[in-house]
Amino acid sequence: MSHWIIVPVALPALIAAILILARRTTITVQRALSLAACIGLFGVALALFSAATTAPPEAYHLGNWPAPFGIVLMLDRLSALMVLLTSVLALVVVVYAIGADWDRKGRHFHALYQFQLMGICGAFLTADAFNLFVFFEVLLIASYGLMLHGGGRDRVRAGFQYVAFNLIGSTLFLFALATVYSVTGTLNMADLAVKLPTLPEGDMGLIRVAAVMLLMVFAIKGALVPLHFWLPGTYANAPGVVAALFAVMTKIGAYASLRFGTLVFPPDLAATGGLFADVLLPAALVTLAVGAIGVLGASSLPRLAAFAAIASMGTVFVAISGFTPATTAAALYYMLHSTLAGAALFLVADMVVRRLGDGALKAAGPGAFAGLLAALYLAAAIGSAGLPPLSGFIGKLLVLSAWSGAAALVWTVMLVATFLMILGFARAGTRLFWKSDPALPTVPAPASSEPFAYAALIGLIGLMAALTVFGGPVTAWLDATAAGLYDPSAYIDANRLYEEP
Amino acid sequence: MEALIAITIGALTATGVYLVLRQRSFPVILGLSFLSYAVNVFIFATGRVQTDAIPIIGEGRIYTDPLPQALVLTAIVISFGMTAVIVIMAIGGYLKAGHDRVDLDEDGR
Amino acid sequence: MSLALIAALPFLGAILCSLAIRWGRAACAVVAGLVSAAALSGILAHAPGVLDGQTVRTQINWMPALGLNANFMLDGLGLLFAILILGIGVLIILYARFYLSAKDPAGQFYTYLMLFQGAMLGIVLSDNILLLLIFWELTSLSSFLLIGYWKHLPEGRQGARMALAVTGGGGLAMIAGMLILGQIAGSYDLSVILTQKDAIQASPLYLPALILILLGAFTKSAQFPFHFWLPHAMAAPTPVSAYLHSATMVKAGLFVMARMWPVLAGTPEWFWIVATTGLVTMVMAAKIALFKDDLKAVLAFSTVSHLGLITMLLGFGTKAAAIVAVFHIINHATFKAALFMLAGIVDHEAHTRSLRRLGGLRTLMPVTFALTALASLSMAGIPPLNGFLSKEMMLQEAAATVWLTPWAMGLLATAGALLSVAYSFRLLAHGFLGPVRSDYPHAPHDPGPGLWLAPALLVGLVLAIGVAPMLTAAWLVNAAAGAVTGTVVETHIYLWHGLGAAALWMSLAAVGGGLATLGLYPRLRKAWDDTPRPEAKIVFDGAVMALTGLARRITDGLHDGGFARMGVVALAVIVAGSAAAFLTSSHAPGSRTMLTVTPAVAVVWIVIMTAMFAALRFHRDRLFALILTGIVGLLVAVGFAYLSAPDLALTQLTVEVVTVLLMLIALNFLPKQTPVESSMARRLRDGAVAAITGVGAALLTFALMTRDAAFAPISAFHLAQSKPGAGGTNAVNTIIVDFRGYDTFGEIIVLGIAALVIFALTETILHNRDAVAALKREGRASRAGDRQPMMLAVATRFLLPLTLIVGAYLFLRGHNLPGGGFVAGLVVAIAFLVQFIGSGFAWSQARQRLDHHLVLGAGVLVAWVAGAGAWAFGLPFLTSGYDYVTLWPLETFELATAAIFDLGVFLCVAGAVLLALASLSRLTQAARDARDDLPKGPV
Amino acid sequence: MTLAVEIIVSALLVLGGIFGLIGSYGLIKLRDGMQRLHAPTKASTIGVGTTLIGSAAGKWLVSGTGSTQEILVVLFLFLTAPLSALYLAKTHIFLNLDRRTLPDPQTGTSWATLEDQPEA
Amino acid sequence: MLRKVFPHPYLTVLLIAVWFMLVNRLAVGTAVMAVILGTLIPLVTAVWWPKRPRIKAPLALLSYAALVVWDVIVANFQVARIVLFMPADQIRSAFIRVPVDLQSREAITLLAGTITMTPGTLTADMSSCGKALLIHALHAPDPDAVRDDIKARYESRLKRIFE
Amino acid sequence: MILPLAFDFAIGCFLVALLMNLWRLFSAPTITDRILVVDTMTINVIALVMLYGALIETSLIFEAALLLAMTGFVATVAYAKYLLRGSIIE
Ligand code: NA
Ligand code: NA
Repeated sequence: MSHWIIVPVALPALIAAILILARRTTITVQRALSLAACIGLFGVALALFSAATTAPPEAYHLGNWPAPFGIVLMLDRLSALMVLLTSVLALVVVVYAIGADWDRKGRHFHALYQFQLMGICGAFLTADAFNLFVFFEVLLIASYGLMLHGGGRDRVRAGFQYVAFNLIGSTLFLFALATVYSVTGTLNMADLAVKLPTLPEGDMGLIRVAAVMLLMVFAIKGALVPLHFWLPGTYANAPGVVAALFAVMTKIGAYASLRFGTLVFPPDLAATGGLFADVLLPAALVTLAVGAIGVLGASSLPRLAAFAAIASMGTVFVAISGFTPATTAAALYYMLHSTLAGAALFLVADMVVRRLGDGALKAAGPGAFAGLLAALYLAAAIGSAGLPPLSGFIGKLLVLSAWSGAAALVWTVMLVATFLMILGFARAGTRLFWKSDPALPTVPAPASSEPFAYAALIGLIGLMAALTVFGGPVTAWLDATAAGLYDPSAYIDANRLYEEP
Repeated sequence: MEALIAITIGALTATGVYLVLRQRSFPVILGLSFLSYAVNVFIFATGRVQTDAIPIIGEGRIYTDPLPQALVLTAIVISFGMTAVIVIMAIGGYLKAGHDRVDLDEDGR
Repeated sequence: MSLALIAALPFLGAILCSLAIRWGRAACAVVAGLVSAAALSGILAHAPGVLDGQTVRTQINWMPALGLNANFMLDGLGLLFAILILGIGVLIILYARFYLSAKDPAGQFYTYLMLFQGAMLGIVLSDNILLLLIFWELTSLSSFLLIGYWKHLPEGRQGARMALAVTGGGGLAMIAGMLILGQIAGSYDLSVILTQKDAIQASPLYLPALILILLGAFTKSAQFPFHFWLPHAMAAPTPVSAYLHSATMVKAGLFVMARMWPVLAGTPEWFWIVATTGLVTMVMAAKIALFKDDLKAVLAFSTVSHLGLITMLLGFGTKAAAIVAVFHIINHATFKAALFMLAGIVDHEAHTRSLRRLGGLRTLMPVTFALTALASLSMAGIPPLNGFLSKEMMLQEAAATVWLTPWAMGLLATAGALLSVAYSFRLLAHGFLGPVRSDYPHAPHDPGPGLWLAPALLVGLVLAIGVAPMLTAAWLVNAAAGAVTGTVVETHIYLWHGLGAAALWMSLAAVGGGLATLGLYPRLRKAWDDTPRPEAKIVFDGAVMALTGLARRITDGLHDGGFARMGVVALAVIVAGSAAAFLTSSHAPGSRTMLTVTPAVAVVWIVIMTAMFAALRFHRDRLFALILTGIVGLLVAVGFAYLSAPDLALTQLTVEVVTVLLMLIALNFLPKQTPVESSMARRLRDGAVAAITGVGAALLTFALMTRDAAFAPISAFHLAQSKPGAGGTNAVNTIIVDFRGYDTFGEIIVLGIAALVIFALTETILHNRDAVAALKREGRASRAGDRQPMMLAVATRFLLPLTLIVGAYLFLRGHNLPGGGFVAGLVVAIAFLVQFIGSGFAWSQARQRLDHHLVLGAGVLVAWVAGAGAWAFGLPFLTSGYDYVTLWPLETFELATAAIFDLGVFLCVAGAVLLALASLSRLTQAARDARDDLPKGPV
Repeated sequence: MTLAVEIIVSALLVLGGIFGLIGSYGLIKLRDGMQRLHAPTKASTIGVGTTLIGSAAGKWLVSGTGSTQEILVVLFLFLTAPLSALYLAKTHIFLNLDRRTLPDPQTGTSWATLEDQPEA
Repeated sequence: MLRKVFPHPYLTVLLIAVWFMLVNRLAVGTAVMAVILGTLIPLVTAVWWPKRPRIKAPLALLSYAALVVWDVIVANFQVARIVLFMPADQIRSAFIRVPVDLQSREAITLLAGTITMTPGTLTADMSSCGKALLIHALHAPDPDAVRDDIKARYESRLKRIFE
Repeated sequence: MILPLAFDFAIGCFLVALLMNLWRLFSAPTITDRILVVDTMTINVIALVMLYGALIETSLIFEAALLLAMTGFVATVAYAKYLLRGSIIE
């Protein structure tokens, strides 16, 4: 049995605990610990990724209790991929946070950061529905702390809405989970997958209610319209570096929808049938539209980035709602891409905000921007809008081509949305980086050239480029992953339900 | 009994929802508390209720389902942590903004 | 050289240029020029084979699953365009070296230019339409950068945005079209698609695909009604205009039409759409060109017009017309690139491009004049220049084409030619002829050869092709046209077709008419100026402004920062979704027997319901509302106790009281009353939403409670294994610390994080000047005396040990009986909180030997170690063990590792609660503190 | 179990119930805020005390196992009742009472609740 | 030495007693645990009880407790009578000042608590110097008698125990 | 024989007391009274819980009663201190 599966949860938890105990040490020590943890997490994620690639899904029976009685972690290609994505982003963002001195601006940045990673990895790895709730809460509460990090004019009040709305979401999650348990008597996702096909007809109505409620929970996390209202205020007011890390948090909603939509409530399940698809597709299209319109109508760069994040979730959910191997593979590719692109955009926005004091889309004084930042904006915008040569374009092609068939509406919305986003990004970029207002005082040169921060940002762009260049192997890998999701027998078998571990 | 519990959960939910929709932070927090009562009782109740069936082995002949209880314990603790955080946020927001409205204005949204 | 490498070269050049700038502008130009030349020579090396009818291919599998592969091919059409792109590219690079001023960032320029060149080259070399799309969008992007190169010019920014919007938007349509095409053909490889004419034209999706692809082509090639962006792109530096708008970008649309000609052309749809668009564009743009004063604007609209001409020819769908189209592509590229560069020279020298401010340059700039004259005459279609040849052929084809009536096409084509003559002559006459003026903004004279060499070379080609077309161009036309039509082409180009040719007469009419038009110019101009027309820029800007404004209104309207809106929408969606899901399925009511209601239950129920409604009714009185909430919480705990859940009751009670303390601390800083500010309508709305949600929750509860689970619940295992497996009789506790200990691990971390967040936010507040000022204002309220009444202070001395022993009791028995680390942690925390209340924060803190952080961190660590300890035995995280120990004189007792985990829970909970409340209390200290310094002491 | 013991236990329960009732009734009946403070702090506490001792005895009678836990609860209530009462009295004095109705402490200082706070 | 291990010997005894009452089981294990906790908890909490009182007459304390319990039981009936049968307008409530001669904070607290628990009277406040208690009597036609009764019956005994 | 009746009587008394508390909660003239009512309510609830425990012959809900007593006290003091001093911990 490989204990490595728990390490993405255990390692950040341990480091966070040590960071709490070591809170009076110098920032250098804390940075070293946090960075080492991120590197370690990346290494472990890589190992898990390769294990998941070469071997069938593997279960980790916590407490050595047999499934479904104890909690089980599952390493399959999908969870390995999401953990790897998290670890990569975590590494990049922590480098940026250190490079931009963000971690000095408040207390406990690194401890909260590690807890955040613990929560995210835990959510991706768990195969227990209630445990998913617990790790949702871990990642959420850590995100509250990070979101408030360093204070800010409207940060706390925006944070209040974020917390309050998510508490409603958590309540809903609990309602759904209790309903699931009450009807089926189990919480293990594989066990549910086994049991639900034989559910008596008289219980179907209730399980459908649970399915819809779960989907709504994931939709809240994934910022699906009309459950997305929390996102603009939160992301636009969060520290840029935190918003960048949040790029992977919305993906948890997408991940969970995919997991539940293929494992627990697959399209061929009598009780729920096409429920997930029927709900997701229209909502996703509207989400994409709302996001794209927001990109065009945004008044500041952080807000623009927030709406770009909504649009990207729209695209992801459009792909997910297809519930075919092809659309799922496209969804996964786009998830990878949009995480990197979203993070890059938020980091650029952060650079701008820290340079100018705010990110309003208007001309700055002379000397505000070096060419490099404008170039990085361009790259991030290209990525977010889905233009070549970065991975967004490939992702969109994948989604469009996977959605062929009765797809006129999907295609139209996606292409028109892309058009609006191109307009929005071009407008924002030309206003901010090309225009300069000589009437304003010259913006003094930054105190530090922040090489680490720039390196992190360039790293993100490089990753998007790599995702493009290595699109062949990546899509092949994702195709196999998607195929596995629609044939979950290996996943279920790995749980060894009702057997002694 | 079941009907009474169902009505209670409904009322707790409705009270919570109504308060959550108010415009000031304090009632919203109270509303969230009510929602958490509601869902805690809901989890508990959907494990079916029994009197005199405490799930302590050896204490009786019948035991009520212990799992929902364990889930409620987790839920109570988590919602307590969340409440604590949102309370300090309400204070911070009020001290910085000078009012305790939950809606964000032009600049903040 | 591999085609992939050739296609990659310009991108490599872009990188090199961005690096080479540190060695100077010249270095950049040299690098760019050398790279372009290398690519050109690579292409030319393949030329012999291609001219022999072969197609050179390079295939690299990129994303086979998607059908996107890095497949390149070089056929006649590709060869023609590659030569244009790279050949003219080299000339532009040379020209730009001398054109750009010292303060222009040359490194960026050449980088962008090479990017653009690479994108263009990629389009024409692609053997895969998805790959082509990538390069297609890249041209939009790189042209955006080039057009906006002079960032300080508003026209530059607007022009760039407009070009990007129109061509990028068209590109998106083309994506859809190409995807449809690929799906009809079953492949995205051109080599496959081009063999599927019948399948494609028979498909019901042919027309949508055609329209979408043409949208891409028309926007790129500035065809009516998308022509308006091109003149505004003239804000770019002249080398950019010369490159993009003569030989490359705008020709990309033509390229795609030519490329797809074998499978798309030949249908009535194709003819009507393409030929008509081309015709209209040709005539209309030529007319506009006549009335523009800016040299570059004249050239821009002339370009649009000539692109229309070529489009029209492609639209005819005949082999002959396709040949002419190909030929005119070459000719137009040569004279138009030259003219743009020459216009740039004039601008560079005279500091104006306005025909109204120019005139008489003939003597001042003889070289420029001579070159311009030749190029313009070619543009006008005057023999023996190359423009004449293709125009004649075009007129011939037009005359032979039936469009509405047999003669309409010929007539309109002649009109277009006429206008072309007119604006070409006007350009010469108003720019170079006439008297020398004394009011040029800058004294013009011929520049050095660096600037005129490139146009001179092109004019040389204009002349050479005109005089000896068969020698200089026919081979290329044959190859290209052969590729377009998919047949072997042997064209014969002559200057003289004989008197019987209709084209000759049409041509003569055009020249005569053109001269006459020029003669009437002042009158025509007045009529033109007096006619109100929609200005494309204003319309476009208005549209974009309106769109942006609408987007802003929608966005800000939807996301107005209102919290209740979020809530109402979310709840409505949740309830409606759940109801819909339920009602569209089958449901059988449950049949469990229900518990009876005793009087005690009824009374408690009445109290709880009354308290709840009172909380709603009196929620504005915040303290009372809090008290009522507390009552509800208390009675919920009692309900738990009644319904066989003592652990829940204990937890609920302790959590409840800590929450009350927390809320009281908060209320101290918050307003004590909630004002009435919701309208009745809003209250009704909220009430309705609340009521519906409540009814939904109640119905769901009732449905669930009155039925049994469909399958045996997993908790049967927990009950059965609680004692033998987990070593505890309290099944709830064994689930918490063992069966589902991992949940608990997460849960205590939630609590720990909450405390950290509270601590961090308190620090932030205490470091915020405004917040501290506000705190002090709150702190000045009138208060009773007696901060720590003696009675309580004394009693707490006594209560602390008493409560601690209760905590120890609850902790130690938890595994077997109600209690456990969580409740014990809370009880201990409450014990210390009572100390804080009774004896004061500072007094208690001074005696607190353990930092709360330490307790909290240690708790997480202990729980972690308890979990990871199992690894030492090769068991999974959180595997526990227990054993019975007999130690005389004690009874046999049990030692379980789960207790270590529970100790972690205990420490974490106690530490977190104390850290949270101590942090909050520091706000109170700050409020009381007259001085600015922050309270010290371990927290 | 003898009838006599059962009667005693029952009497304790009945008495406890009555005292509990009186405490809550006093809350309604008594007119003055200070008076109302007396009822629950005494009657209810005594009521609950009597009841618990009665029920402990009852349990002992029924199952034969003694229980000391009820006594602990009672002790705790007795220990804390004066503190609750003091705090409520102080609150009442501070918020609702006319201070002139109070006697003078005659110690040169004021009653603690009414003491002026320097930092206020 | 012993003082260091048992900073509050009475507390230790009390805690041991409480532990037995909590566990409600007579066994060696209970005793061991009781002793451990009875020793540890006073040690840990010693700093929170800095100036511990000296009980001069422990036995007197026990008899005082018995007296109070008796008074509580007996006098409760008086309150019951007042609440149940006396018309509201006939109840003669009064604030009474009781000067305190006790020095020990613990003793004063005990006195105040006794006053509250014995029916009819209630400690409402204390002078800021701690030299006087403000007593509220539910029905006290003769306030001075109440004051004298308190001083004689309780304060004098407490004085003997603590001072 | 009479013991069950006595139990029922005691329970009935405390239930009626609880209803009286409820009545008083809303008719209370001052906030002090309300806190007092809640305090009384807690005491009555403790009695009910312990009586119920004796009735079903379990000692497992004794801790609930003990914690009720403890939390009721802390809450009452905290409410009062809040009204007196604003800040409960200072
Ligand atoms: Na008394
Ligand atoms: Na009390």
